[in-house]
Amino acid sequence: MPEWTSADMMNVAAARELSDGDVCLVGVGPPNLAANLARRTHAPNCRLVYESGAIDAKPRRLPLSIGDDDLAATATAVVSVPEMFNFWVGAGRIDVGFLGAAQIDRYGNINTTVIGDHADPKVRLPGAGGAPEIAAAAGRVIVIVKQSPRTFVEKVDFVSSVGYGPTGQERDGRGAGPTLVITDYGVLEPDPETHELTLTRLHEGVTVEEARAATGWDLKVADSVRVVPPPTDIELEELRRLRNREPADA
Amino acid sequence: MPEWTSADMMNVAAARELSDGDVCLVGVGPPNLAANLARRTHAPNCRLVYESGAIDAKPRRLPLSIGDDDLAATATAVVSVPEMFNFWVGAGRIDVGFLGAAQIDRYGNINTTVIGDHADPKVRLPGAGGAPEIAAAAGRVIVIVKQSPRTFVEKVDFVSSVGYGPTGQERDGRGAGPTLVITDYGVLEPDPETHELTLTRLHEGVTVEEARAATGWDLKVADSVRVVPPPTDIELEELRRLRNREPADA
Amino acid sequence: MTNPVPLAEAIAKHVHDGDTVALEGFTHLIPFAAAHEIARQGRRHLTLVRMTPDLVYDQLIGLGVADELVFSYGGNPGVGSLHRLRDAVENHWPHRLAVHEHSHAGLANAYTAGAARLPFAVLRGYRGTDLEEQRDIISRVTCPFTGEELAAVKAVNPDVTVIHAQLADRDGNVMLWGITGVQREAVLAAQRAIVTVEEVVDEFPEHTGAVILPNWVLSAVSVVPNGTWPSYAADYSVRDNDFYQQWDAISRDRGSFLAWAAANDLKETADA
Amino acid sequence: MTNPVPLAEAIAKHVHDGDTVALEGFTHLIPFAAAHEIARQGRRHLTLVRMTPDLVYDQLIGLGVADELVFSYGGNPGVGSLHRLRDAVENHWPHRLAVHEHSHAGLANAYTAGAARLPFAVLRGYRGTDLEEQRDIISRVTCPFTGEELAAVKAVNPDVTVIHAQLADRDGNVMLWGITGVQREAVLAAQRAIVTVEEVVDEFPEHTGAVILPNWVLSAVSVVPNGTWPSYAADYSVRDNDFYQQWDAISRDRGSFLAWAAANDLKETADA
Repeated sequence: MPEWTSADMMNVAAARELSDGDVCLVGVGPPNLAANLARRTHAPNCRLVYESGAIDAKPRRLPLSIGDDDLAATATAVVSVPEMFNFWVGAGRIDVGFLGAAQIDRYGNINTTVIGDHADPKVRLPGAGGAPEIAAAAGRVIVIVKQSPRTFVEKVDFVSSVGYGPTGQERDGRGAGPTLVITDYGVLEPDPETHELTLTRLHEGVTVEEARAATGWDLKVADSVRVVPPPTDIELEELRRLRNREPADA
Repeated sequence: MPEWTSADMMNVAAARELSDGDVCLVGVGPPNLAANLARRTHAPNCRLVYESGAIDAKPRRLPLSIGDDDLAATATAVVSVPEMFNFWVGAGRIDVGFLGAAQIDRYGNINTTVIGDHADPKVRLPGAGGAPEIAAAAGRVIVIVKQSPRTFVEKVDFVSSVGYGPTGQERDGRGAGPTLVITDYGVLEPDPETHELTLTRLHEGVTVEEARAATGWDLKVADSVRVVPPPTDIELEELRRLRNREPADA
Repeated sequence: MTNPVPLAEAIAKHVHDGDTVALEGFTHLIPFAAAHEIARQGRRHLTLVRMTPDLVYDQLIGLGVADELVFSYGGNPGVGSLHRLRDAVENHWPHRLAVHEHSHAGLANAYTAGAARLPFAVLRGYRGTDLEEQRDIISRVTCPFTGEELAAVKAVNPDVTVIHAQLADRDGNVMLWGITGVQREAVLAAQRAIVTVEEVVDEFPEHTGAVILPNWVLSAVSVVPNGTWPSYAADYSVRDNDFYQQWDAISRDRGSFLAWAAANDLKETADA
Repeated sequence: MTNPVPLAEAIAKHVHDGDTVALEGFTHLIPFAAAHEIARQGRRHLTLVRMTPDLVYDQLIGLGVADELVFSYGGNPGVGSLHRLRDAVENHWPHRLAVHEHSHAGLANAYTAGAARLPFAVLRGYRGTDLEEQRDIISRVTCPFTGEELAAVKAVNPDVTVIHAQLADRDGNVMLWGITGVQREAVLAAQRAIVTVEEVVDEFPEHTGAVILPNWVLSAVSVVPNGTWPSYAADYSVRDNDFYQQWDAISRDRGSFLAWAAANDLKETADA
């Protein structure tokens, strides 16, 4: 029986959330792995859009950046970056946007900009990139982020991308917002009314107490917490192949 | 000795105003003839831009419309119509814009929209097309129009494109405005201060009185009115070839 | 959307009475066959949008298909007037036609805003023209950084946009090249989009300046070779300039227009 | 502009101390050779603009070339931090770097407005983010038709934009393809533009998705084969992903960075 890590589980759980035919905006890192895993397993017709301008990219190997030539070479169309953000992202043509986070609060607001003050930060993070508009306009947003008290914070130092706003009620984006936060511990979903992120699923072998300890606020837990089915052999094998930059196992 | 008409003279006079290297926005009708004549005679490197998106078009025959395939096929680049108007016309990259007119007033304001009321017109004209923004943004505007009291009017029924505004002092476009109005009688230029169109040149064989009679307002005449040199044999030959849709006389 | 459908089926399914319909193509690739199918199916009360109404809308307007027209240049390029358009505006034949009028820059930007699902676009334009009196579609905004006042145009979002293209592939993606006009923006601004194509190919060729539209932004693709006549499709056909000339005589007179329509199986659908 | 000029001459003539300079290329076609030439010539007090600063600006920032940075994502994609950028912002080494920060959508639109010579652009974006606190570059406008409030970004108009492309022709027109990013807009937004190319050809090939820039919007073209390493030029080179990985170690430490600079004839120009 193959072994798997909590990072594997996070990527596999994210991949499973994509349906065949979904138009998916893919960024670097775990989203890239998850979206390509979905395409190689249960969602072969999932449409990958990269903010570099590649529409319907069909990468033969895991791209190492969102500007890999393989993306342009295999895309149905390649558009300019302004067109990508105006006509495709901003216009609401993306069904699923994957985002990462350096900090996230209980209402799904995301910081990828700075720790400390913006003008004189303690830690300068990469910045917002495409995330603010993906967060606002995608049909639904899936956040993939490892859970820890440093990352899951009471208040983000800087709002780079809006989830449901400071009190959970200020969202004015056009999409549904962060409907899922997938971590290495489990899955959080916003409460339908308060939009407070609530633990609804745990990965196999993780306890509620561990998830609570990895959260910088008093984590709300659903009445019944499901267990996420562990990765299948096929999922693990394709994940391995992706990481080794091998083509799909035909 | 070849014969020539006042229409020939109008086109030839317009062509002569283009310099080698000028970026020229070309519309249908006389501007098309004039710009292509310039390219075939004294300004071979004059750059023809068509609002259909063709940049640096080098038509082998006179195009019959601004969307002829020959324009796209010979252009350095073909861009979308929005890009043409935003990045090229609106951005002020056009040195010379040629315009026509159904009515023009003494301050170079142009009507190509309606005779009578806009909501219930006596005559419905084609409309503004690309002209309002060409009139505003081109480095200089050359109007080519046959002169008659019906066309050279005290007040245009509708301002489709702004020359120097209702009193000659309201221009807020970025270019210099209509610096020349070339007719089948001669050439009018705006007074440097009042911007009133002033007869400065006459075609050979035309009198000031005739030009006055062809104008619906009390036409201002320059102290010294020059005579436009008549078409040369080469100009007439290339004009003939253009009209017959023949290639240039190598 | 994957398999091509017959044009009649595409029009029947996606173009409804009262729709705002854009048939685009800047001189090149004008979707005449689709326009005629719309008329044959007796669509009424359409709001037609097009930068250059051209013969294609002169025909539809004469047939009484349209109640309103959004446009920026309504001539027969290089020939003269659009007589059916004029007759509708000047004499309300076959009925009154309400006109919403832009400059090219304005309407191109209105489509662009529509494609981005923005409510308006900003441009340098219109200033001082009487077109600005149409305050419902043309207004002004002030730059929040410089205080400069600029023109604003209301977005155009057709219910359905129809274009003609050279190619579709087996997946129903579409490719057009040559003068591509405002077609990309018009398709992306619309709720639904229909494309007629010259042919279906296994693989798209390389073409500098080509526009490719993925199948998932299209509602239907129909194979209609020469569906753009008397306009043209670069590398497939040439513009029938003679017909553009002839149209002047055909359309000048109501009788000769109706005779042309009858001969082409295009009945007048209107309350003339 | 017709004949290619040596890169050193192009930079000397068109890039001045204190200029606002954009070197663009979205992962692909990043003009590294031109950036290094700017540093070698000792340019100072630049305001650097780029959506994705990437290694190319990490190097220039570390060398002290820049006083200000306009950007939207400052990471080493797929690897981690840009350590020189971080050191400048967090520790003011080699000196303080003022930061003007956008989202990708915002900066792409700022270039687009610049290319149209409009003072600002409207977009759906930024709402509710703390980026909006930069009121000098990000603001709001109200749609005059619907009353909806939207984001506005101030136009970016670099003094000079530098890009790398695959080809120039004998007339000095330029062609690039693959991921073309925001290069067209960045060039058209600038007062001057420099392009390094892989090679000069008699005739451009057909390439779907290619951008062609006519010679009269360019100030200089220089032939610099592989001028984009460790980035890549589609159909000419592949991305040196190993160097992107190695950069993490080289740049993490001031000493190893300075050793790398010295080894590459890139002296620190700053008042460190």
